[in-house]
Amino acid sequence: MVKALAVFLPLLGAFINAWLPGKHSKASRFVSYTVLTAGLAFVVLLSIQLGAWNLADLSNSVIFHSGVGSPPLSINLEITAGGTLAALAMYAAVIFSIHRFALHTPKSQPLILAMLTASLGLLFATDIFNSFVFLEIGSIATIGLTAASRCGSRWEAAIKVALVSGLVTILYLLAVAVLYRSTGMLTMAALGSLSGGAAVLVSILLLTVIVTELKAFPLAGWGLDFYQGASSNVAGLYSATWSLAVLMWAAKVLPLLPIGNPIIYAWIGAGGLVLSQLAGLRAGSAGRILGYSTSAYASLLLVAAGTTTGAFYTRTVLVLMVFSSLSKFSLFMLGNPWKNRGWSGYGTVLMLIPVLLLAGIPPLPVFWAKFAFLKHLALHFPVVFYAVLAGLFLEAVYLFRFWADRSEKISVKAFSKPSAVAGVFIILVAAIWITQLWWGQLDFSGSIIASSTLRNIFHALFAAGTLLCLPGVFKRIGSERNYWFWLLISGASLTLLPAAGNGITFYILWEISAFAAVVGVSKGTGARNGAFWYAVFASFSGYLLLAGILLSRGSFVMAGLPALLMTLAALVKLGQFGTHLWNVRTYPAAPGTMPAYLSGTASKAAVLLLVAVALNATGGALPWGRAMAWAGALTALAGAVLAALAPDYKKLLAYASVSQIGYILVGLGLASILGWTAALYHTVHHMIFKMALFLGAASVLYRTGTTRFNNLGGLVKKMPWTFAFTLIAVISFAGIPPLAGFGGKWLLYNGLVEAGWLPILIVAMFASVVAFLYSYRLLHGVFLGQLSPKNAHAKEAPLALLLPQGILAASIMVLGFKPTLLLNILVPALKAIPGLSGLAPVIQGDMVLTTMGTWNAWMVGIMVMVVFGIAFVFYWISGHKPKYVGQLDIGFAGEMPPSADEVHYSNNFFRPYTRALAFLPRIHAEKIFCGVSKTFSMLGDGVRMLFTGDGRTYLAHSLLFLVLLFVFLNGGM
Amino acid sequence: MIDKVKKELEIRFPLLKLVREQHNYLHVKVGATSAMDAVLTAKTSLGFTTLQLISAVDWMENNAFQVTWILENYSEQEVLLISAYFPRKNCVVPSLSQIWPAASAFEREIYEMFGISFPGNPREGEDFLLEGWKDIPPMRRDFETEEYAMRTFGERQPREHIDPRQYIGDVVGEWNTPMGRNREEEK
Amino acid sequence: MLSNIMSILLTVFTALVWGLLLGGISRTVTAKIHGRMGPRVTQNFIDVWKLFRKTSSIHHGGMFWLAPMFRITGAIAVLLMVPVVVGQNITYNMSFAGDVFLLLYIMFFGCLGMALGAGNSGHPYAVIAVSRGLAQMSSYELSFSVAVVAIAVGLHTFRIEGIVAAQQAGISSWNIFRFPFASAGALIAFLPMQMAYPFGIVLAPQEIPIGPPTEYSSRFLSLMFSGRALFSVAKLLFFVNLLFGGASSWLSLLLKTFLLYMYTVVVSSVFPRFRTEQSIKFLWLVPTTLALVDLVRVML
Amino acid sequence: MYCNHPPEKPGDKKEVLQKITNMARANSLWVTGYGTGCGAIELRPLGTSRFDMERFGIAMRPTPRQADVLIISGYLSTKTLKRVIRVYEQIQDPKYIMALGSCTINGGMYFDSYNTLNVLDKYLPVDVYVMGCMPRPESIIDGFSLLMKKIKEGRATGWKHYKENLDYYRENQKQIIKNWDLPDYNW
Repeated sequence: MVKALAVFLPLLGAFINAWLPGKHSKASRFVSYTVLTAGLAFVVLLSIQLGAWNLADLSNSVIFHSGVGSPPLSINLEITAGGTLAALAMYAAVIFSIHRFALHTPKSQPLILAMLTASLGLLFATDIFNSFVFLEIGSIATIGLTAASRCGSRWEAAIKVALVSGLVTILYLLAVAVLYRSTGMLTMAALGSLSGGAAVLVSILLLTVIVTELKAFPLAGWGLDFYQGASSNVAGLYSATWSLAVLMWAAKVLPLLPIGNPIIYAWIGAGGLVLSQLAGLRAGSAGRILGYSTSAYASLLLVAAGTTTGAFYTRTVLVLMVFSSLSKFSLFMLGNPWKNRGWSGYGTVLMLIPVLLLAGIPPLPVFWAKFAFLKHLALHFPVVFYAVLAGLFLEAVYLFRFWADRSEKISVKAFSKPSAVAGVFIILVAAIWITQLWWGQLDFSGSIIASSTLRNIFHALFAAGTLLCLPGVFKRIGSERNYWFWLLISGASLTLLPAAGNGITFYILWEISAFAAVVGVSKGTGARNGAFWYAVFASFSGYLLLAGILLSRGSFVMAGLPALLMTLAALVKLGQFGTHLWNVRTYPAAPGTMPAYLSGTASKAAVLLLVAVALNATGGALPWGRAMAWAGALTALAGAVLAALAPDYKKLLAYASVSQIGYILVGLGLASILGWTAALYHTVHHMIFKMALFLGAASVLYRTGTTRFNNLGGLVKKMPWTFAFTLIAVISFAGIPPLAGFGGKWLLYNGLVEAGWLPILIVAMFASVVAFLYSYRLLHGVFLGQLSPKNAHAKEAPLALLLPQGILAASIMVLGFKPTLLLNILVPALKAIPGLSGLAPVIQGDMVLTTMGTWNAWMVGIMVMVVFGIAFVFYWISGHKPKYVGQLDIGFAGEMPPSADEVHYSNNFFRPYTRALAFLPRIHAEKIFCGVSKTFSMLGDGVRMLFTGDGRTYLAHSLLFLVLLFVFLNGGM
Repeated sequence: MIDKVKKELEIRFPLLKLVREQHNYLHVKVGATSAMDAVLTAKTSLGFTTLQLISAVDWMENNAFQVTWILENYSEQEVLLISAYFPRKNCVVPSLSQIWPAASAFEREIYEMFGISFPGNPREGEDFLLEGWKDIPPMRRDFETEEYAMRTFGERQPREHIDPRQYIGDVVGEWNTPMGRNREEEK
Repeated sequence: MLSNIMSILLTVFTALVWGLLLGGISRTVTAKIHGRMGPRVTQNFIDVWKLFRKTSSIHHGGMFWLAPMFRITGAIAVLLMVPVVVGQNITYNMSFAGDVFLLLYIMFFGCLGMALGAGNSGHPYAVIAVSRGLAQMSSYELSFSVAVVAIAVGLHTFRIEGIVAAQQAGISSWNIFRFPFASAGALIAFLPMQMAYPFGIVLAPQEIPIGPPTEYSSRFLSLMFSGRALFSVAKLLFFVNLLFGGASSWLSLLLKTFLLYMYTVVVSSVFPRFRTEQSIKFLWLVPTTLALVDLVRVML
Repeated sequence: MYCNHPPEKPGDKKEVLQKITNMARANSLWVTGYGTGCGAIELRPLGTSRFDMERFGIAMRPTPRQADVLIISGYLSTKTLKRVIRVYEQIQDPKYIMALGSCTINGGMYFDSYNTLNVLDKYLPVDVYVMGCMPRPESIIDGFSLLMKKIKEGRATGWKHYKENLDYYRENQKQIIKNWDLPDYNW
């Protein structure tokens, strides 16, 4: 009896509140809070008693009867352990949000409490007819709450709810009548004893009711309109209480329906998921977007009900539903710009956590449920698996768009509200707690990359990359915010990445590093767009990787489709031409040293993945190696051309990054020892020079506040050291011999000739020549030429930025003169890999020999240095003392240049080149992507035509759904 | 064709005086106040869309500057000169630089050379040819050119009369340059 | 060791003298084609010495100062990478240290230094010239590298000694006869490499005063002239080794480089200049296609 | 922005290999391609096959940085003088000026003009005058021969004279260039 208080205390409060006089009555608030606190305490006690905190077993329950007589007249509740957790979430949500209603619509407090009671009742109901009562109460409370503020759209939303609940009532009562007539009972268990026509009829009726109430796809229209129309407070509360209750109730009822084969749920769910999420891409308002997300989770529930059973089902559904509801609650609360609109650095993060939760990004709890669930699907229901994966990716896309759109609108005050703080806190604590349960799966033995040498190289690469970015993190400008924390998290998980011993560990570290970096990027000035693109592509590659891991049945990767999926994941992450869009949007937008980290270090994770896939799937040679090499070569070329024409320093570097990564792909695609040596050598080298360049860009940005070439130039006088380090990096990546970059090219060309892939060789060589264009553009555009008066105040970069550059430049010199230092490590390790073909390069002292070529970097370096030294000394001692004159003192047809800006050639730098290329059709990857996005939008629009916004249509949908079910199920029988 | 132009102009500007007329050339003189009207009419109604030149003449005896706008109708190959007299003291002429941007340069030149002001020209007063000129404008007839040159550039060296043939001959003989050699061989 | 150093010094000295002399000869030959008397054959020596002895000089910054040294270092590096006289191992200098790929890339060392100096001079025309030059370079390097790869793959070696050694079986074994298309492509690419007309858009004195070295004067310019002479000899040497069977003696070396140089001079003095984009398109189309023919032949 | 240091006085110290250097300088005269007046048209034929100045090692350079000789080709207006001063000072030492035509000697037919200077020597150190109006290419080659002779004999020291008497030249220059805005010395 006492236990039922957890359910009925709010009802009591509602009654008392309803009778209390006055509008802003302190008494009513007091009553509400007292009642809610007491109820919460009861729920906590109950959950402890039932052992709900041990998630392994949620089957404990207590049964409670009350009222008059026996069922169906009495009220029958079964308080389960899982249910108490859901109840906890409901109570928490109400407690954290009720004060908002108290401010604006105090009269709604009884309604809120009534809704809570109805939700709790429905959560625990074991009786069909009891459920009906609670459903009615809930509907009425919803309608009342929604219509409480007298505003057109809210009235409309309320009326739609009323219409639908009317229909639901009719259908439900019909089902109850049939059930009672057939079995004489109204408990849920009685559903199982139905047979024949009655079973079909009841199943159809109840399924229609459930799908309608769940707002699952075909019948989701009213829900979307409701979420859009209702005030965000109401919608938030609704999703945390009533919506959650309906989900849990449906989860309880669905397996009991005598429908024959439950796979039909999965079909409805999976199809609905894909279609509704397509439509979701086109959603505009915040409420509607979250409505689509609700619909997605309802569909997931249907899929779960159709494909899983037992404790696994219960647990999965519980975690998915509770956390998604809570995240939606927080998003509604955060996304509500109800006071003091303003920008907060915390806002982005605050909002990202629920979004990541909804999108199922590790290590947040929804991920674990999704992971287990998807794994199950991948093993047993592959088609459903793909559909669900596609739907989830689409959901992630619009959620990230929502985040990018809304995060600037979060009020600063929201963060100081206890509701938001506590909500986030609870979510996080719960996340860690749930994760604990599954921790046993993580494996850091590093067995994915069998060769410890390669592993150590990557460890060192990631650690060094992260560390070198750290000194400069506080050198921020303007509105850039602190990002060092996220950089550190991302870097730390990357550093762990090579140690991953199984797929799940790899995936988790991969996603943590990616999304921590997303947060880091979002701290930049005007970086929302960049962060959005990064998030979308990161989650796309993440889903590809996840699919690959899940389809590999326990091992890290299997040859065939999983390996292909994971290769694609790596290519997306690398920014292979076509998916390079995120690179060129994200790098320029990222703050401070973040782009150096992203381009120099984080992109190497994809190289690691490619290596891991090749090693685990086939032992080295991927069957699509040649295609990959072609893709890499074309990427190198296209990236180089685009870099040469880029108008912005960071953008140029982003394109250059895309281009240089092409060489790595070519090398890995070769699947020979030479090719892999080249690829890994270039990986190390790319990390070094690209970080040096991006740190240089960060220095320039820090000192001048701009990276547009039009505003830069002539900085060599002001920032000589930055220039020197950039120069070394540039000479190196252009592949000019005494420095390190030549080695990678030489090895790669030798590998390509060895394999006989001459066309690729030509494309790669051409790309490397085009690299001269952008390397000079970079040096001239920023450091040489005339110093703009705007940058007259600029001075040498701070030591925190300069020192890492110096270290990197020094390592370029070392690697350039003694490449054997690295090759002596790489070559033996690669020789040990059985799957790689071809001969290994022979290293004799400083001499590197292949079957066709020779290379002695040390001698070349010494020669160049000696000749240079002799020329220098000769110059110096021959008494030649030229006089320094300023850059404006040039022979300019007898005139004095009017200003530096007018004699600095920077705009449209490679104009002849552009002209010569004019005959080529201008195919931009952007356009292709626009096409893709337009297609999806059109599909989405097509689906959206279902949801007309007219309540009567929704009724028609429900009836049509009923008829279709009837036809289908009868046909099936 | 030019007759038509003349008739048109005569109808619109009764005080117009004809200075000279050829088959595709017409020079007319109008009053100072109607000069702009005449030029604009020629441009808008008569098809003289090209401004070739603006020139000025100092008629010190009449105490007036004559300003002439030379317009061209390219499609008809006709030239129209419209002159007007403006009082010499503090001479002000409306600017055409808003209508023909090219007029700006002519007007700046006339401003420097004659001191005729063209209010409305955005670049009036900028250095054009005489950088930093401080004297009275040099094309005015009251400007004493020779006196100014003496004062500024110094006395001219007195002339010596040398017979060039003899002079060059001597020099060639003495220097014996390659060219000189050639010439001697020719002889 | 000592003899190696002697050989290197001798090579550099000979190349410098020969390069300057070739420059003078080319000026004379061009003048004769124009119907003029033309300067002395030694005019380039006089010019270099005069420039070297000009007294005052200016510089515009560190890279401006260093650029001539980059230039001359790049030239000497290329020179030393190529065997001089076939069979005399002592004159192979540093060619053991690298293969044709190294040579292809180390060629840019001097160009990049020059471009940096031009950039640092702050003269817009210098930079325009660099922009044109780089754009053109990226196009002729395409055909040139296709040709080199075709020859090297066809002979199964990237080592320059190897390439030379494969051509020692008489004139018919010269690569110009064994790989006629690739050779044609390479020889066309040789013209822009030497900045000869019709590809002389980099040093276009009529529109962008002399291009990259606009601001260079006196001793800088003198060094740059020497570097250019050295570099052109280095390139000639490379081409002789690549296509014309190397040189079996110093005399045949001088003869072959002279004839090859005269080819550029003659072509250069009768053609007008391409515009940049015309030049780029031509180089992408004609020599590349020619060289690709041999590459395909090699692949099959 | 501009280098404002006055030049060092060159003094009279002997250079190493003076004689050879002088020979080289005389035989490799590079001319700045800068036509100041009508005489520039007479310079062009020098490059053609009829006169062929390249046989003396004379070449045109498009930039003052690389040139040795500045040719003042005919009348010189005050506006051009300013540019000529800048070009001349940008030429690296040793440098020579050759003046063509009567105008540079005594003003010629423009002796009484308001903006053409009469005696070039007052403003820039002329090493060789070539007489004529205009001098024919033959005369110019004659002038070059004289210049070469002077250089070989070490007498073409106009540039030293200019640096040593910079104050005198500047005073004269500033007297006629009204808006003087050049640096102290144009390096």
